[in-house]
Amino acid sequence: MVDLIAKTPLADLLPAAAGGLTLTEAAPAAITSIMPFRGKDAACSTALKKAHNVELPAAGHVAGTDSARVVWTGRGQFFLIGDKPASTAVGKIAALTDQTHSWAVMRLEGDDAAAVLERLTPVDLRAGSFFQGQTARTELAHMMSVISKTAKGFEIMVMRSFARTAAHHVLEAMHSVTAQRQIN
Amino acid sequence: MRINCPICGERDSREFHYRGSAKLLDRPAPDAGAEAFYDYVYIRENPTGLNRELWFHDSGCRSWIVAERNVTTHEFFKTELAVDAKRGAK
Amino acid sequence: MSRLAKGGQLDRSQQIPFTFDGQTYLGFKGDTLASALLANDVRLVGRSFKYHRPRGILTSGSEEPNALMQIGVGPQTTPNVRATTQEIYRGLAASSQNRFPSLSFDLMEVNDLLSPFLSAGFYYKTFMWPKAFWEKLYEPVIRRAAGLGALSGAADAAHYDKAFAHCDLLVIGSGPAGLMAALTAAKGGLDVILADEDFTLGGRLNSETYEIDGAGCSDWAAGIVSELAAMKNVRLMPRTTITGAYDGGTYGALERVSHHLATAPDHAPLETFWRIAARRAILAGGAIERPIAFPNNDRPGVMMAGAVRSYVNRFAAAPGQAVSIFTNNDDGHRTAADLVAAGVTIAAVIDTRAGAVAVADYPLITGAQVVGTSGRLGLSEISVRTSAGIRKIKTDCLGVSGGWNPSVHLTCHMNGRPVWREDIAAFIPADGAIPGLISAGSALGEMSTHAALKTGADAAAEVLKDLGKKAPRVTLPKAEDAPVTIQPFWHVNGAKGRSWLDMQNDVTSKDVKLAHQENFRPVEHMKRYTTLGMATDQGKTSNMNGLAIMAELTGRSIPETGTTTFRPPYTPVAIGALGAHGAGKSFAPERFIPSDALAREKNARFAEVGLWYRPSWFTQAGETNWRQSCDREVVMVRASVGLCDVTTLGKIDIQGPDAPEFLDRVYSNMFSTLPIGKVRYGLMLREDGMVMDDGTSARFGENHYVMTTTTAAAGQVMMHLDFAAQVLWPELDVQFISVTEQWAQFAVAGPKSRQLLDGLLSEDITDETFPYMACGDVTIGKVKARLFRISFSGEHAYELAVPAHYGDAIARELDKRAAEMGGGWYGMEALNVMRIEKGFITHAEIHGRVTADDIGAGRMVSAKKDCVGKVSSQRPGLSGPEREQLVGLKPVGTVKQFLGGAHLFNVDDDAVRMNDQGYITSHCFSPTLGHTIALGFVKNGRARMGEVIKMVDLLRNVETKCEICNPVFWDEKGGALRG
Amino acid sequence: MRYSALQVFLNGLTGNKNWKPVWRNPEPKSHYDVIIIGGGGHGLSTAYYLAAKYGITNVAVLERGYLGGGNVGRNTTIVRANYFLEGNSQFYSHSLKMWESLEQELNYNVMLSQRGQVILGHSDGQVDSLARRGNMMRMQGDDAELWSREETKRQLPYLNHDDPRFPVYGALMHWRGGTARHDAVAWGFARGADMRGVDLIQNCEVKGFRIENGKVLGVETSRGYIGAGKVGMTVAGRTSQVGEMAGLRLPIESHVLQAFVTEGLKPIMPHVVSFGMGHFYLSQSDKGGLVFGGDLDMYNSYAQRGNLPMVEHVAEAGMALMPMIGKAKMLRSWGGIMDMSMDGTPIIDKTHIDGFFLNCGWCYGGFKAVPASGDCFAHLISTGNHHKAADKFLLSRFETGHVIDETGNGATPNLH
Repeated sequence: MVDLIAKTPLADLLPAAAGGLTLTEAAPAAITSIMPFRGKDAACSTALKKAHNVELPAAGHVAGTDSARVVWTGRGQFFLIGDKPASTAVGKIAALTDQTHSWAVMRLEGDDAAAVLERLTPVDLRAGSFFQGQTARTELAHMMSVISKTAKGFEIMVMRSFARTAAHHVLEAMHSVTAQRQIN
Repeated sequence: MRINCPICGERDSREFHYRGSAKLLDRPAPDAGAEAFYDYVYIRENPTGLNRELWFHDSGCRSWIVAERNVTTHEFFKTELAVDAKRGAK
Repeated sequence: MSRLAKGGQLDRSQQIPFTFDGQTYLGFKGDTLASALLANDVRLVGRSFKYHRPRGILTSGSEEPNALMQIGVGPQTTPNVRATTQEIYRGLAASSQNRFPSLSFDLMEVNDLLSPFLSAGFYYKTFMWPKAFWEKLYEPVIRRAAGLGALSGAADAAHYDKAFAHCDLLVIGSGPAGLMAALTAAKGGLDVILADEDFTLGGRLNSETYEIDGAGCSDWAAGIVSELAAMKNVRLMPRTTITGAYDGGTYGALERVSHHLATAPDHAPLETFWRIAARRAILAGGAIERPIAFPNNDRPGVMMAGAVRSYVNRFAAAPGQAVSIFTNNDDGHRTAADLVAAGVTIAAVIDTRAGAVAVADYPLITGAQVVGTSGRLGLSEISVRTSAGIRKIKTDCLGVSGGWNPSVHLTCHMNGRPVWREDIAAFIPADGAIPGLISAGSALGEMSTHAALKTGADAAAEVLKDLGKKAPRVTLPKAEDAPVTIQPFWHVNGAKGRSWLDMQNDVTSKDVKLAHQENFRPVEHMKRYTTLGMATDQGKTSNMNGLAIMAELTGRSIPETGTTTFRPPYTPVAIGALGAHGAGKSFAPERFIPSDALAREKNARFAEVGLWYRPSWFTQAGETNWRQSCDREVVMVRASVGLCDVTTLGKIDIQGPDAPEFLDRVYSNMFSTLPIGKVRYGLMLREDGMVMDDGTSARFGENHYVMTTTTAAAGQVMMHLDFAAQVLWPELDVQFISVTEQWAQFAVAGPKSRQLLDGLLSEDITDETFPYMACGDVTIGKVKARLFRISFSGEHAYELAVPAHYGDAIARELDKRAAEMGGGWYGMEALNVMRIEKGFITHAEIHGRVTADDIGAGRMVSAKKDCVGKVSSQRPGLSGPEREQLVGLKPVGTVKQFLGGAHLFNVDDDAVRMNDQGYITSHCFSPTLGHTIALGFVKNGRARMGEVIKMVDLLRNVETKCEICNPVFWDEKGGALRG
Repeated sequence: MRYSALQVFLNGLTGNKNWKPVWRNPEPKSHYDVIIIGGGGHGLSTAYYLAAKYGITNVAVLERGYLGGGNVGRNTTIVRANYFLEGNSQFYSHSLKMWESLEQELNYNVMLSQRGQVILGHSDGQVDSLARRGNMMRMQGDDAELWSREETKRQLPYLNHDDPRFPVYGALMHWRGGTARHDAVAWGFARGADMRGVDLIQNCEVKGFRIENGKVLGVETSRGYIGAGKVGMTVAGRTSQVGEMAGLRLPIESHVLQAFVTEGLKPIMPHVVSFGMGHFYLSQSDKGGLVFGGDLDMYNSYAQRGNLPMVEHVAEAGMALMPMIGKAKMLRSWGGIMDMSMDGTPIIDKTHIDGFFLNCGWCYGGFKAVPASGDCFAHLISTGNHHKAADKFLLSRFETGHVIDETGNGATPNLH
């Protein structure tokens, strides 16, 4: 019997730190994409509530808890992220795909986290403009990404094959911000 | 340049891909004939004032957007989702 | 020494040694390179561009045209740095530019002697004979003389950064207007960014001596700055130039992060290029003083009067021992008064206005003009003309003031033209020239300190109201409110000698007269013909005088004559900053395949395929040439089993009730009829009828397909599907998402491919359970996987897809099993050979100019339904004998070499364009067939099977006779695929 | 008045007083045999060849602004003949030959500098397509050399050969390609045309046409009505706008292409270089400025200015290809209005209106086409027949399918 061992995309690269900033991999157990079929948004939300105790959030928002979180990831598209893939019940009224292995997921934390992302993404992620429970599909240094606000910073998702480039750019920005704090 | 995505709100134009005239919304019927498809594929109004055009929010929410923009001042007047513009047109 | 004993914003406890042209000098913290040089009596700092005349420091700001220096030596030397904005640091090494052998003795000054023959535009009228001389002699000489500074030629190793910032209000400039605007707006609750190019905020307040609210104006400024610094909703950005105004309230800005440091902290960037998104902006960038043109007004020591008082007040550096002033407005007198107060001798103040009155104890000559200067490498004497005649005055520094031009530049970045204001004889910004931007202070022509403070506060109030906020009550501090008293006086007439307008490009008033004489009268023609205002300062101190003289010559007013257009950037920006992260590997993201680590262990040689890195071949012991590895890999696959990581091909999961209909409309052939558990090859056309991409789609359920695309077109196809689903047919109920990265996918190809999978998969794989073009779910241990029986190599083959985290593990498992059977990895070169042997196409063939019929797949455009591009593909010009059709080619003559991009001709025709019959798209040596083979396009090719034509490659001098044949060279019946 | 070194010397001795105006400022006459709309490179060269080669001198060029104020004054001055499709190949070859005798023809130093124009290939596939292009150039009688990776490194040492993101696999060098001084081209043709009796009428904007039963009779302008036997349109960028006045509906979109120049530097870069994996090309002017550009901003525009994303991409591509230019400072950025056709190839053709001729669709390759475009358009206007170097540039090609699509991107104008 063959027993394949899984390896997450950032395993060899993180964790890393610079000044008061840390960057760690946060590979979830399961990510399922949910794309409700025509007119099925409400039904899909109800099915999710029943199966995972979380409903579909509005655009640009996240609902639920760490064990079962639904992140809006685009027009008519959501990711259920947590311990279990989406139940098949939801599959009747929405297109489901396993995305667990599609994404490299990392968490950037520290007071200067927003200043770091100022160097990488054109969206205003400062404390006064981007709150916990919000998410943005935007560009991270020429790459497509999903950036969600967390208690101590941000969760950043890029497609798996970009993991190394994304980690490198975030780390470089962490060092740059930290170094500039010493210049007056 | 900033574009007001109907879903994501105002974003830097570097997140968008420009396709061209919004006339592409009105693809001729399959049997409309060669002349209709020649006009659809090749002819462009190319105005100097208000241009109705198609943008794609490709590193954002991946919506196709119909915008009305002045092509001399670059000022945007209106943006809506292509699916809504299409439904409105019916 | 010209350093004044006291005064100036200097830290006299920090003495800083630096060198200029090898000579060591001492300055203080707070000095710029220019102020430190003046404090050490250095006046000669450079040479002009065309006539190599001696040049001295003209200004005290970024508009400096003369004091441009090379900073640093060796590979990281930086050209054209303005001494007036470079802060000195310990060990700073500056050197003058554009002179040989030395600054004080420059041979190229001979050009000045030849100047009568080198007038504006002379080079358009000569250098035409003999023809070859232009590239051989004239141009090389001109190019060597051109340019000021030099690049080292080595890669720029500096670290640059980029960043985005957002705010409600961007305040540009931190003088009296900028400070009041920022303070008022911030107190009103707006999110404010205050940016200034100077290293100390406060703008001109750091160079003046009058009081605000009873305190010295620079102390007052420092107080406001510290108040702002304490406010959470204010971001202060010193050393940051707002370089350009762009659409939608976006501004470019260049922050000089560590130019003032001998060594910056590790990882700190040299510069950061900012993109600032501001809902509103207030331009408070001040004004720039303009000169008066008079004969020989370009000697070192002739400076702007405002700059003279800036060096004295801010830097305690007297630019001369006996300073004279030449002015047509009261501001010149303020410089004289400040100098008297600082104990600097005033030789004379020459005022063009008869009624001028002295404001302090200095000699004044009214209704007079400076009509000449002398002193070769530095001013020693001036000639002053009055109604009573000419008199000479000994002076080593002449401060000139022709009035102040509001810095309107940013407001012209969207083609807005500034508006003329007669009372200040200057242009001011046009209202609304930049949507969301209003101007204040001297940038708006409001020249007094009071006016600047008031218009700054008023502008902020207007922005607050505009953004739905209440303006706070702000009491204006008391400050001077002197009116502007100017009688425009642009240039001295009727005096011998050349009057300089553009000090760097050596443009004189004579050149403007010549442009008028030759009918280059529109200002745009005058500028391009004389190159006035085309130097590194972009005419900041020369444009006005030039167009005033042209106005005089044409008898039109200055506003009628109009201005040329200021364009971004406001001051020059290093390409390294604009292109931050472009150098080295980070120019584009890097994508790695799941088996990347194993491939490197197997000595794979990688190639860039779009953003991916894919193995081209795997070098084994003893192999020195790629062909050895490639041929071995082909033979291995044809004989036993080969493995190839194909994860990079686009994979799109498509579901929904209208999924079948959707595929029928984007593919040229039918997919709604595809049975579940089967795979079909499809063509996708563009709406103009040409082939966009090809690939297979598998059906996993009634409403569930998985589409594959080529690696190159994955992004394009994904956007095409979004376009079809949202713009063309939103009524279809279909959803799709990329699963390219979810599955690590490996081709397992060759006669022993099924044997390799046996035992690995739980399911039993036979021709019955898994015929050719079948697909289905399989399991490996506890891992759910997918299997496709599809083949690009032409072999009996499968593609095994496992969730990507297991990619590395499955690659090693497959590797172990293949090795046991004499198999192994093959790269893209071997894959390319095998697919050519099978006549399969890639984007080398479908290069965007071919139809389905051209590649022999006309019948794949289904007659039973519409699809994207179908009608356009039926245009008359897209079929018939003139079209080039896909064919196979095999060599028949003695020369057996095919070359990609070689063209094809009838055997007896000359290899000229008119006889072109087609070209080769792909070629290889086929170890399976033992000779080279090629695919290509030939006019009416399918009707010429068996014909012998010739391949000619003029670039590489190769000619090969070859026979047109069926593009499928091997296993035409597909026995291997189905067996 | 003939220009020469002797004239420059003699005039220098006498204070340059007797240089004559380079062109007159005539009032428009009531009627001309031919009216050319657009005082840019193509309009002025058309008028010049009508007078100098095809014997028609009763010609007027109407320019709404100042001569040479449009794209001819805004391009990156590159001259080359390196196309690989039938139709383009012979046209640009004809143009380059005309460039090589232009200074003598016009008695005006356009500073043609044939320093070599090289296109880089960053994959075997790209090198193959460079080979196809290079072979077509040789088949057309022009020069082309295909360099290996090593040869490219030897010839272009100033590129980044130290493990770049996209290594160079090979390059195509076209030694007769290079640059020319753009203003001098406009002024040289204008002077030549004016000397031969052509009226150059500035500040004269076309407002409409008088067309009666399918024949053009004259042009309504901001300076009154002017009659014409024939009318030729060369208003690149404004083609659709002026064409609409004559009822033409065209396969054209107007786009902004930005261009950039740095401060003047000592010579560092002898050739014209085009990067293959990002939109970037660069050369050094005689005044020492690095002149470079990249791609369109991608959206329709008549603004003659662009936005930051493309400025940054061009600079990033420059740093990827040539990191030595990092410390060169960008001095100025500007934009032109590109007349983007649906297949990236120009149109020189008659129209359904008798006597009304169309010259447009030059995308961003118009500067190098100025001489041949003028020659071929003058030939078509004077004889009614297409010049053999331009007989494929037909308006009907889109309807019949005979498109000439060098980039292979199809009917998306901003991708050409």
